[in-house]
Amino acid sequence: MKRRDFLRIVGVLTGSTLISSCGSGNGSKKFISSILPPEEGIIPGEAIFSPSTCTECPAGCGLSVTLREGWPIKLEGAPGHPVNDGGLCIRGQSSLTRLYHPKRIANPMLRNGGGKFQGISWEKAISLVSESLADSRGSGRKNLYLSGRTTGSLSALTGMVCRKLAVERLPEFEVYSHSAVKEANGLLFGQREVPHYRIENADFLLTVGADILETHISPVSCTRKLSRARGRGEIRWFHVEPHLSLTGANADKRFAVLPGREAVLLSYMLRHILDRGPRRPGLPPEVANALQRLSAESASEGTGIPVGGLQEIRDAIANARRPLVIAGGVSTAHPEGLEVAAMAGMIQWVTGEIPGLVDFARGENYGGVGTFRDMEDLSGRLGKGEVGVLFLSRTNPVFSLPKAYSFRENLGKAKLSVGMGDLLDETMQEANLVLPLSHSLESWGDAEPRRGVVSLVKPVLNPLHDTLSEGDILLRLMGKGSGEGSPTGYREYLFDAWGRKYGKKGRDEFLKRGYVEESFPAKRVFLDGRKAASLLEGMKSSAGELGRPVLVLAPSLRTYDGRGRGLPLLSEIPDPLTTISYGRFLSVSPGTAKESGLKDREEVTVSSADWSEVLPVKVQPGLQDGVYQVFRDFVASPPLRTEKRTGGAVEYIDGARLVKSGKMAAVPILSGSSSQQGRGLIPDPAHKGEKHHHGRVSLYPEHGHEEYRWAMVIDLALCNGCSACVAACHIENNVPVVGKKDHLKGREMSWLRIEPFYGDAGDVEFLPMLCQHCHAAPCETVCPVYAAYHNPEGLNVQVYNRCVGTRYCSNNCPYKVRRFNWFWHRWEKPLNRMQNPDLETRGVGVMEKCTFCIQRIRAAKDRGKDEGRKVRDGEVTTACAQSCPTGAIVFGNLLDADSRVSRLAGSDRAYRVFEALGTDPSVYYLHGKTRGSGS
Amino acid sequence: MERNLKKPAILLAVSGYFGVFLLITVALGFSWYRGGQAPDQPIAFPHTIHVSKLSLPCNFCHIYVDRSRHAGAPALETCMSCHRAIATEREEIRKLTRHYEEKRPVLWIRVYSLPEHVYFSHKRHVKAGVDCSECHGMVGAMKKIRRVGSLEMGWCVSCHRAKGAPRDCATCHK
Amino acid sequence: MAKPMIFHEKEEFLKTLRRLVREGVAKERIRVITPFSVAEVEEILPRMPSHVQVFALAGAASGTVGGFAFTILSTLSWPLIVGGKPIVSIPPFIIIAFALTILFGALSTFLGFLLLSRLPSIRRIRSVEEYGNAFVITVEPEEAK
Amino acid sequence: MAETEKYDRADREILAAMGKPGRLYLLVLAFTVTLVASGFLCWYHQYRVGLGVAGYTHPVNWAVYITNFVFWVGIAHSGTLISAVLYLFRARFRTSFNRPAEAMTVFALMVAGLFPLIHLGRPWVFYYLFPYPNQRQLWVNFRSPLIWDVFAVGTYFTVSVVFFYVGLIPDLAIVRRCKEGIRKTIYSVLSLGWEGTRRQWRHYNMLYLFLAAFATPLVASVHSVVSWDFAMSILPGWHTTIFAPYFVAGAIFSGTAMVITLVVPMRKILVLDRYITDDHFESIAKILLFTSLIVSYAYVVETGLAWYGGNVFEIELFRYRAWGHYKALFWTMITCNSLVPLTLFARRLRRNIAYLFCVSLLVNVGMWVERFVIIVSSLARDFDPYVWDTQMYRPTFVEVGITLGSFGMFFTLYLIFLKTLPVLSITEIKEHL
Repeated sequence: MKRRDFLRIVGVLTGSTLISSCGSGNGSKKFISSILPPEEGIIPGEAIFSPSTCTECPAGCGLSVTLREGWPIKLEGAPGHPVNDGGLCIRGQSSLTRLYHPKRIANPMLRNGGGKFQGISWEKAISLVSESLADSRGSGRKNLYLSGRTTGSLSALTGMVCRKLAVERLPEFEVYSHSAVKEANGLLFGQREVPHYRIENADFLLTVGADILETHISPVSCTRKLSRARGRGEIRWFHVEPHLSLTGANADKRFAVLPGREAVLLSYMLRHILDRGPRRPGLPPEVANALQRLSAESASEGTGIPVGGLQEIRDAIANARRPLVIAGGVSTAHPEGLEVAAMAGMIQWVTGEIPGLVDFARGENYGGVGTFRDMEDLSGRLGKGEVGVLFLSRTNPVFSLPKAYSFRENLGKAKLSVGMGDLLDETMQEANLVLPLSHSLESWGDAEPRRGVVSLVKPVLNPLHDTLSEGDILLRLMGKGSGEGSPTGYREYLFDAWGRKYGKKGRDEFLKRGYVEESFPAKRVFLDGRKAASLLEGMKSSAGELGRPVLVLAPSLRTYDGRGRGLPLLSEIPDPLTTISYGRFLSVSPGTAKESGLKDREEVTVSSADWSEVLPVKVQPGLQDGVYQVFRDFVASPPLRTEKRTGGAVEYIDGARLVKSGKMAAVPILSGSSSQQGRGLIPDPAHKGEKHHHGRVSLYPEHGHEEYRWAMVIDLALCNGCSACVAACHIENNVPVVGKKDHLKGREMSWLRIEPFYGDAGDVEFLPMLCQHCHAAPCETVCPVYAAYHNPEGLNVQVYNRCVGTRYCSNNCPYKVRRFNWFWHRWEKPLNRMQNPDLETRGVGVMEKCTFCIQRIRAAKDRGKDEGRKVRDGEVTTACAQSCPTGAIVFGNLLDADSRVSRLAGSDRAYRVFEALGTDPSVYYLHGKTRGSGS
Repeated sequence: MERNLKKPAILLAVSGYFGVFLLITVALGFSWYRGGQAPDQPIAFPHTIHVSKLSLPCNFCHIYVDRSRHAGAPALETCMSCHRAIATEREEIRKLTRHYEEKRPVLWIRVYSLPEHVYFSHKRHVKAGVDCSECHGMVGAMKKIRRVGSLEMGWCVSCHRAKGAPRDCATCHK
Repeated sequence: MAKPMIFHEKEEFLKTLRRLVREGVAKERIRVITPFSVAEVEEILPRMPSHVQVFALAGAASGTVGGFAFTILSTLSWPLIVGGKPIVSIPPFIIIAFALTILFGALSTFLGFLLLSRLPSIRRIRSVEEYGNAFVITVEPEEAK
Repeated sequence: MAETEKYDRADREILAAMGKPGRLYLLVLAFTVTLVASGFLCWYHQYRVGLGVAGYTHPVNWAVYITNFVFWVGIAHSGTLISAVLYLFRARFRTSFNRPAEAMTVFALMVAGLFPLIHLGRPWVFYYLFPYPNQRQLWVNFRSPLIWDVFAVGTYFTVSVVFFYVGLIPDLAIVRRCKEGIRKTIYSVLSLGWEGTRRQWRHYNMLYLFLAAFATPLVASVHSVVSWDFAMSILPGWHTTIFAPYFVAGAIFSGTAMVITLVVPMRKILVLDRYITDDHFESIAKILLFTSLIVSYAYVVETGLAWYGGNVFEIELFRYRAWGHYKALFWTMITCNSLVPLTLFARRLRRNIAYLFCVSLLVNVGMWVERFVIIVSSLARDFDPYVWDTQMYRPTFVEVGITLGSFGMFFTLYLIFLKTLPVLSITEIKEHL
């Protein structure tokens, strides 16, 4: 009944109660007449879509929010959006679970004498803050404002408010601040900015440590552009990194470089490019001379990449017409990081691809973002006790900063620390006053992730709790502080800001479309030869060497820098490389494992000079010896040094030692085998030529389909295992999150899983496995009650309400894609709001599985019927296909000869898994190109 | 004497055994009967007058019946459009007016409700030319709305059989 | 009715029985009760064999037919394709038909037995003259027939 | 002495079993009943919370419950074998075993029948499994081996009960004679007023013959159908043509073992040595030995098929069975079912009742383990390596409790049988006295 009450309220406002009235769902016993007829276009039981912007990471992808009965139930990438153009990553998909998170902070809280939090009203909170602002101004203490990366109107507003209230606005804090790249570009071109890389225009891409598919700047955007280019076969892509990242695993070729030695590699490349004869505009002589001359052997010596590999990269760059080099990630986060970034910059300069591929005009807006050194300073100032009020908005330094900074301790020395956020993370727990922020789906705003790209943040529902948007808080503070009383809300502020910027008409367009894209003239930049030369001089005496074995802290696909740790769905979905879902782990190379006799799940104590952690081990094929790897979010306040020149953190712990603890940890490794056992789930590229369509011999007459036969094609060459589809499926289909205990028993519920299969060379290919909707399905025959059957449209349907739970279907499914409800799965309130009313939530004892999003098919056919036509190709697609950033998944009607699906299914790359079993699946795979790993 | 103790014991056992079944049957019958009953609505809305006397078409109030899976309940605005003027002195109409003025939605008591796992679309049925009365009975003749169909699966299926409508499970099962 | 002759030895009982037959006592008038089935009795007083097998046959046949009819009709009443197999797929139906054949066969044989041997008989359940393990011959008087 | 007295003596001695229960009997009964009760509690817990309380580790979706089902159905078989098949073969020693064997059949089936329902995810809709006209206008899927089970086991149970009862009728008449009061009434009703007239005997013999004839194919068919639960699937390790004969042999093997396990103590306690002689035991031991050989042969064949067939899935599976998570169980199975029975080639051991008893116990264990290994290990290693079980399946207290409960139920029923019905078929014994 709770929901009813809410609806009554909203109903009064918008009349959207009518949507829920007479809802056949949840067998409700009440039937509501609202007061006013709803606005035009709102039809009960029909989904409504609203534009917004994802705020899970700084990338700022455009969203299209699906609303049902007044509730957001699904996020999808906004098609045509300049950043993500329809794609959305695993973190973005999970953003809904943040909105509906049961542990969201519901109201402002003040720490009382006992150190416990207790709720207070917003009025109290605001006045408390402005009072303490005032008297710390009086007592000569400084008031500081620290936040995560802030762009667009909010940035402007923050600036204004800080000026008005004499609050010092600190550089924003991001763990991944790309400081080395900014420094290098500042040095070489006088542009302290992260440029926008036009991957789509390059014909050769060399990424050095930059995990462009996971967290680097704008992963979805990169993934989309890259996979479009690869789809057209126009680009070759090499990747160089010291550890093993999902990005590396997906490159055409991956080279493992010794930690911290990327600069050597790049200088060798640069030298070679220069020697290959003049490219415009060339290098100033002093730079050219400063550049050291390396033989292939010594370069290979220095980088650990075999000579052959070096030459391969070298020639690839030299022969490419439009080569692009992107350095970043862990490769720029070590003592020589600046050089690495600078070298990359110079290669870009020499190959003349500025501004063609490297666009400073529309930089990625990292100007306001500070470094670890800034935070070190802040910690120092806190320690000196010169800080009055400290605002900490959307940032978690206590977790991310090295212990050495002793930020946690010093934070206490501030007169008043004001934490702003949605979940009670480490920093919030340290704060004196906690101000809960509304989720982006509950508040107005905009973001400018890239210069000239403004994306709309638009509320789709009233705040679930007593929360405010950061803008509103600031405005209220200003109102109190400047004594002019609380001004209009942030919404009004934004509206006239936009009005001023785009004009009335432009604003409405913006509100409807969800984004605007301004065009700029390309920006010419020039290389500062002197600085470049001196940098190279310094490099001769290279101090980049890291004492091995070294522990690399890698960015996490699932939680970015750890900000996603709170979201249950992100722990439920396994890490694609290790298939570990819940808990932390340390990746070690097979070599290391062998020599020190380590097995999966074995606990070790990993320690450096003044630090140690106990972690279970996962043997990671493809990882080079002498390198251990953990995800950034597994280690709280890791012992990281600050790099002198860039101020960035060194994301390496050198001289790491492992000591067996002798215990085994319960780690849910979902994969039963990291190799295919020669079973050809992904056919060996060696016999790619072979025809994979076995003629099927059957004792029975074939059964046909009249109008539709729904089918799916998955291009394994494009799939990069990013697991966005898995998250999308979870949310679209109300797939429950079951937790670690059941994962250990292999009882995960996900309808769609990413199966990584490793080759002997440590190369990996990903196989998305879902119900194959077989034409002759083994699961159907054995069901005693027809709960599983083959419907006239070629779907393998599971009738939940008929299922008695013999589990025979699952036993007989060669793909093991059927999931059984071992328990009653409940959605902790308010997560139940997220449920898609087009599906029933399955009770205990019922078998469930992928339905090809039958509810979407149903809707499409309904539309079709209304217009008296068949469903058009591309009109209906599954949730997984929709959110896939690479566009690897295509869904459609196999009977329609010129649908994309039937064209692709006919291609000679197409095959089906276990075709020899004669199950005749409706899911076709296009098998991948060979991805060798160079090392 | 053992005998004459056993006899009644057996008798009791037997009668108890059958008694239980009798009770269950009675209970079921009663509940079924209740199910068929017409509940008292917050506002005693007479379909008799609106449908028979005024012969308003169903979709005059249930505006979504041919546009959405839900027929939809009329917004009070719709009722008031007439009842601002008509029969304002009647008690029920006063109730209505109060609801309207206090902006309190009317919570009607559901007579037809389908379980969660069923997908049903009014639109499809209406567009297929199924007359409302085929499922909802002669609403015009009901002072209080009474459920006529059992709404059990068999009830739907027999009609689908008769009309040659699709009998693919996925048509109705979510 | 005539007084029963009671024997404690099988041989003696059989001798008497033979004698009676030789004396030309109508077989119908001789009533025999034995503690267990005695094969010789049948030889001495031959009779056409029991009709139980008729019931057996009828039952079994109806089982087979019923089995096939049931499976085929019920699958046709709501045709659903499973595992790409035809709606009427005989091989599995054979198994059902077989099971029903045995079931009906056995049951109807049993019923046949009850019918033919007049069981259960309320009168004898109430009271029956017990002869223990003795062999009994009763010769019913002529007029009994 | 007069023949009749011999008969009376037989009556006395055999019916002696039905006398007042002694302390030992009551203790054992109490124990078995508690087992049943605790088993029921476990089941109720599972019913409320969900099947997850059992130890299933996907992809191992079937485990102990199905094992028990197959095990108990198997036990049932030898009952029919002894009473029906041996009847048709006119095997003399049959008479001393058939009654307990038939009782065992009926009880085993009563227990077995519960497990398909216990293992359901939604036991409250078990009736979906039965084809009866319903308002949903839905029928069952006759292509599913599980429905074949419903029919096969259902038929088997009904026929066995009839067979058992028919065999009892003349004996019940004898019991009726020796009882007084309400008991007399009950037994007279049960005996349908049997007299032993010529007409009755004639039809009776005919009926018995036909029932035997009907029951005999069941011996083969029922367990074949059960085996098809597995053989009809496409799972490596299950999908084999030899399963039907293999399972039937296994069933008779385990059943015979169970008969020995039951009859040895029964004969000892109820002093029935005159009616159940060592010769009888020897001949039944021969059946045990014979079936054991068949079963062992099946082991060899299925492994051979996997190896010679060169099917990667099969090969990996059988490697896994012998050396994987469940190797201990696999080798137990080999020892109990193939090696130990070989000793019965020695005549002395065959006639050594105590030894025979121990062997029978081992065989019971071995056969239960066999079913477990077949079911669980095959599930744990199928086609897609990704879903290979990451850790071993272990039954939880719920599964253990319910399993013990099933044994409890079986023995409870058997104990009640001892006290309420004649434990040997008296009339038949008299024929051969």
